[in-house]
Amino acid sequence: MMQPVLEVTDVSKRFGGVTAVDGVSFKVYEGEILGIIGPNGSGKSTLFNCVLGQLNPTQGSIKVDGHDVTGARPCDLNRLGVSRTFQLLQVFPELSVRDNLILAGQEHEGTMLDRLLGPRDAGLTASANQMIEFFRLSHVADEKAGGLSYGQQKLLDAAMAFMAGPRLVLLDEPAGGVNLTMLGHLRDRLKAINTEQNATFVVIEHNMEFVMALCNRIIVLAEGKIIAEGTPDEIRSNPEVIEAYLGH
Amino acid sequence: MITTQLNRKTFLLASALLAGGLGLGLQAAQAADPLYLPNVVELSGPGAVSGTNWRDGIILAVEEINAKGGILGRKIELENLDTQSDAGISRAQMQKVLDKNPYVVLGPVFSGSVLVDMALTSQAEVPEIMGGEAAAITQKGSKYIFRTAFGQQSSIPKLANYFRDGLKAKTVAVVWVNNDFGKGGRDNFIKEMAARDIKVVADISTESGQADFSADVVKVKGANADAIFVYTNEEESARFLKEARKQGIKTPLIGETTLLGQKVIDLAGDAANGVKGHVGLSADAPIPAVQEFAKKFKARFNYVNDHNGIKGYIAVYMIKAVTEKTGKFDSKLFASTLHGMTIKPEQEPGILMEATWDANGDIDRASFLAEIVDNKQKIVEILPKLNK
Amino acid sequence: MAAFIQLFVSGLATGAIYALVAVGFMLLWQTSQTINFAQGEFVMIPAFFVLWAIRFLGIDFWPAVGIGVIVSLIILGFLFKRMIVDPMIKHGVLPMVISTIALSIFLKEMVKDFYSSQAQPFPGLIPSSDLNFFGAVISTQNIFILIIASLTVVALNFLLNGTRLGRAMQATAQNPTVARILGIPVERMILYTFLINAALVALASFLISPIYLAKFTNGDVLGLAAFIAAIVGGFNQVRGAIVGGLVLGVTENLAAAYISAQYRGAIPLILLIVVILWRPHGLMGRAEERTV
Amino acid sequence: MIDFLTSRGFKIFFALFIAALLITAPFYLRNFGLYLIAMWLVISVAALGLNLTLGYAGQVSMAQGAFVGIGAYVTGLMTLAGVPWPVAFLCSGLLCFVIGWVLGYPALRVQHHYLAFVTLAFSTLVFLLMRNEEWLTKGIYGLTDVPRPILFGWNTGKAFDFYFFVLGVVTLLSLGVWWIIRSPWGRAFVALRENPVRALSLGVDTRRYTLMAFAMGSAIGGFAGALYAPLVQFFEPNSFALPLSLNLLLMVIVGGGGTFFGPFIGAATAVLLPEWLRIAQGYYLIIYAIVVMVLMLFCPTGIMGLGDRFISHFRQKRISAERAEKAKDMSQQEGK
Repeated sequence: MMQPVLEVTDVSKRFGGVTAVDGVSFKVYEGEILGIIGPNGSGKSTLFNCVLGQLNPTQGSIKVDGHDVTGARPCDLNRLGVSRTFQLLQVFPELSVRDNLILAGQEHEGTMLDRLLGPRDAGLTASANQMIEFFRLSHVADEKAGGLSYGQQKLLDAAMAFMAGPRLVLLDEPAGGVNLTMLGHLRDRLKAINTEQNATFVVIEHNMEFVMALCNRIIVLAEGKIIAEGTPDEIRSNPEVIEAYLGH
Repeated sequence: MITTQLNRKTFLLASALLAGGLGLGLQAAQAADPLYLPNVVELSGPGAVSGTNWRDGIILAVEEINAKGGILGRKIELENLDTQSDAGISRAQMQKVLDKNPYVVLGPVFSGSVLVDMALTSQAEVPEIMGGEAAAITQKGSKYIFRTAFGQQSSIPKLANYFRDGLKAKTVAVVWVNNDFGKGGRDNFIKEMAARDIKVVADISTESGQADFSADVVKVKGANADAIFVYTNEEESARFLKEARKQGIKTPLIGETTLLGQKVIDLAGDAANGVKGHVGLSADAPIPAVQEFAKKFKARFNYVNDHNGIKGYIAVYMIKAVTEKTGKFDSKLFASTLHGMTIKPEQEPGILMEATWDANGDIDRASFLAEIVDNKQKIVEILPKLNK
Repeated sequence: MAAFIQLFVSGLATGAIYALVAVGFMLLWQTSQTINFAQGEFVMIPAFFVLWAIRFLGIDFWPAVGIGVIVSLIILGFLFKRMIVDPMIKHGVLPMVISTIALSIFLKEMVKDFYSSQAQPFPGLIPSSDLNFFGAVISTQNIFILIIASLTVVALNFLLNGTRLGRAMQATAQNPTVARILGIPVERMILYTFLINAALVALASFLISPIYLAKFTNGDVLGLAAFIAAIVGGFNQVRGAIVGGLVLGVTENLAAAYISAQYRGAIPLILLIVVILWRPHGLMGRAEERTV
Repeated sequence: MIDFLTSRGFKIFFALFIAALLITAPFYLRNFGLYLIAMWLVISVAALGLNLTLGYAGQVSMAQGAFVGIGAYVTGLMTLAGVPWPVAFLCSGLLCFVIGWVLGYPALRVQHHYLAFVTLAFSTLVFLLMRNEEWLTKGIYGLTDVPRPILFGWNTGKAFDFYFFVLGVVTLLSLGVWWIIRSPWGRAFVALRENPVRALSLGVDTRRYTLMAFAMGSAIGGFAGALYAPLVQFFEPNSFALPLSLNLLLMVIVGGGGTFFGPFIGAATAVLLPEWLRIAQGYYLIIYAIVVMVLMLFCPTGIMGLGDRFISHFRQKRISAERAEKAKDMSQQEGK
């Protein structure tokens, strides 16, 4: 059997007496777009943060391409090819769009000393420009990211996640707060990367339409546990899922 | 076209500002009539109290002299420059005034700053009359440095003798403030004690600006010395005395001007009674001229001067006396004349007390043993000039 | 033993002052994220308001104290909030730090240039006499300071935890957005904490100036001590600041007597560093869980 | 006009103008003026270092003055013992680098005001060590007669020579800092300041960059100290007590944190401006304090930020004027 890109085994996270994530296991294979949905407080974000090394899981293990990365720091994880976007806007407002992207790539090759003594753009201007082109940000490439519109920043945020050619991208509510036109645009871009580069995605999302249209497979979390797993169509007709959403 | 013109204008303006601001010093050369007298002293920072006294003493003297027509007919034009109690700034300010080729410079009071400046004044061959009391100042061989008060190397031995002969102390505790003034006094004192076979049983460093002295008094008490030497600045002295009285210390408390000054009495109140020590020059010296000065000072500035006020006042009259003797404004001649010169109040009343300067610039004059009785400094004994 | 008691009790008295100042400091941080680098000067200056009133208005000591309190409330409470904190709050912590550092310079220089650079005697609120206590001598002033400081803290604790107003203030401190939704007049609550801070520093000023003498540089030491007390005790608890203040006062005294007089200033700083690194939330504080 | 002011040509012109002023300074200034400008340059370097730590990487440090002190003492003691200045200079930087690195560790645990107080405490501890460890530092008396360097037979003892020596070294150091800021490190520092969590998720080892920001900034502070020692030739522990650290902090913020020229401007407000405002005498500090408060109120990004704002204000005005013009044209055309 093919080795999964991401393998989460029996991960739990407790805060004091509260169990936010409770024995979750799942696998993601190359080229897949996995959606994780669930009502508010179901533990999606905590799970995400555990996978990304922002939080240490209380128990369980996380493997990327077969390497155990449980408790690894986000920066090391990123260099292994795991990148992410954030629920709230997370760009560097004082850097230009291009510098945001160069930053997203510069730490992946060479040593600290190379970065100090080497070229200013770490040889990344070309690939940054490509990314700018791809996400249709050329007209604002030299502007400070802080001055961009919300949708543009969202695109930039996604672009940064793809800058270093990641194995796996975790998207935290990519559709949140984005208008319809931009949303379609974003979905197209993600699909395009998925098919062109065979990139693997895990998406947390509230917007059901978006998830259903984007993902091949969906996991539903409720109260820290997986209650359902399947294709978008299966999930749509699963009574437990409906129960979990309506029950809240 | 417009922009180039504008730029030329800005350029001229900027260079003018820069040049003017940095004291191009062109005007100094033509300062024909008034006598330029710079005073570089601590007007802010920890030394502000001493520095302000020094400055006000100088202002008083300058106003008096100018009212009577100046020195050899030239009115004094005083410039006060703040060192912010910082040696580096003091050096910069001294460099600045030296660029104007002054006749004599005054200040500063902090010994640390004097030690920095004096290299400049000796290089420029301009006499520097200052208020520092550290022993090291006059041991560096500068021909252009002059004291207005005893150096620690002259005042501390006088005190040490008193510990041996007056108090017959065998053991002594030292409380000192950890700045250049306190450390200098303490080092000299320890040396003099060793020379007189008196044992130092407690050696306590305190901070300048320290408010709570309970720990220090507890330690002094625990040391059970025959006498206690207190060498801190006035305010800290007052706080120490209050705490010492509170904890019931009966051992004699001995100090210098900074323990017996009027300021200490004002602040410490009854707690200051019974304190004894050596004072070089104090507002309470039983000399009419000094008391007259204190009155004038109070009337002019609305506060009671300390010894730094007297030092500043004398400094200006030193210039007057020497210049009237030489008859001209020659810096080198000034320095060589003042070495070995004695100025008597009969010739120059502003000098307040007869004083002599030796070849190093050290001052010699009578001093006093005093005691505080009923919230007043009482002179117990007059100690004559060392070389009479 | 007598020596130890002596050190301990006078340490407590000094510590009580630190605690008062630290509580105010902490309240400001809690309600408005204001790190007040001028807090020490805030303690220095009310004594000068009083001295100024005595000297220039020619009134007696007690009415002057009244004026001192009112002026403190207006300048150090109301105007400080309106003119410095309110417009700055949106710029974040650092500009506020810079601004309060500038304010501390300003207050110091104003007193120095327009009142006096010299230490001033300040009348005691109560007549001073000394009591013997197991061989240690304690002045009534020290005891008075301890009592007043304790009463103040108890009253403050009651205000914050036992009254509607206090709970509203706490809600404001914990989450202004929610507090606003709950209908709490958040702005007014923040103003109250500034007024309380002004009252606390004025009280500390009147308690400490008779012993330490009023001087423009007094704030240097007090401000730092208040920071240390607040951090050592725990930044989010009134009782933390009290414990921090008392621990600091006693530690300073014991360190000066038993460890090193030359390094007396170092011990509280080392204590501070150790506490920050070992328990950043302070000895009494609660840990705040931080999530992404 | 505004276009011209922001154009590359003007920037180069302005830089050349300043360079020309600095190079020709000894020909129209006396000793004091030279001393003052040299002091400004040296303090600027210290502020440049702090700007790296604080302005770029966003790590609050109230200990920069202590590093200047450590640098000055290392250089002072070594050159007094006969070690050539360049060696002492490198040692100053190296020692400060190591100590700065260690001081960075608390920054990994705590931020903002906690970090401010840890560094503040550190700075006071360094002062106490300098004052109390007399065997090493000569204690409160300080170091006197620190020699000025002789480089390849060039004796920099005179004010004229020493000024050029300082100008040369400061230029090299500034270029070094310029390089760091423009390198990927500079970008990583800004990322660390603006959003450490996001930076971490992009592979930026925030831990190492935080430590580096402290170490680099401190080392530059040490270099400034190595210049300070032969400049003033005398110093004592008080020169490097807390007020210097606070002043450097003020300079960086007032000049404009996170901009290359900010520290130079900030240092000018603290070193040169008081000289120009001597008329204000004792009130200088009061005025300075008020100016700082007002500046923070209206422009927390400092004087550089004020300049930016001024320029963009005019640009905006012109753009809207052009728009209005266009609109007018269009309506006129429509009217025809």
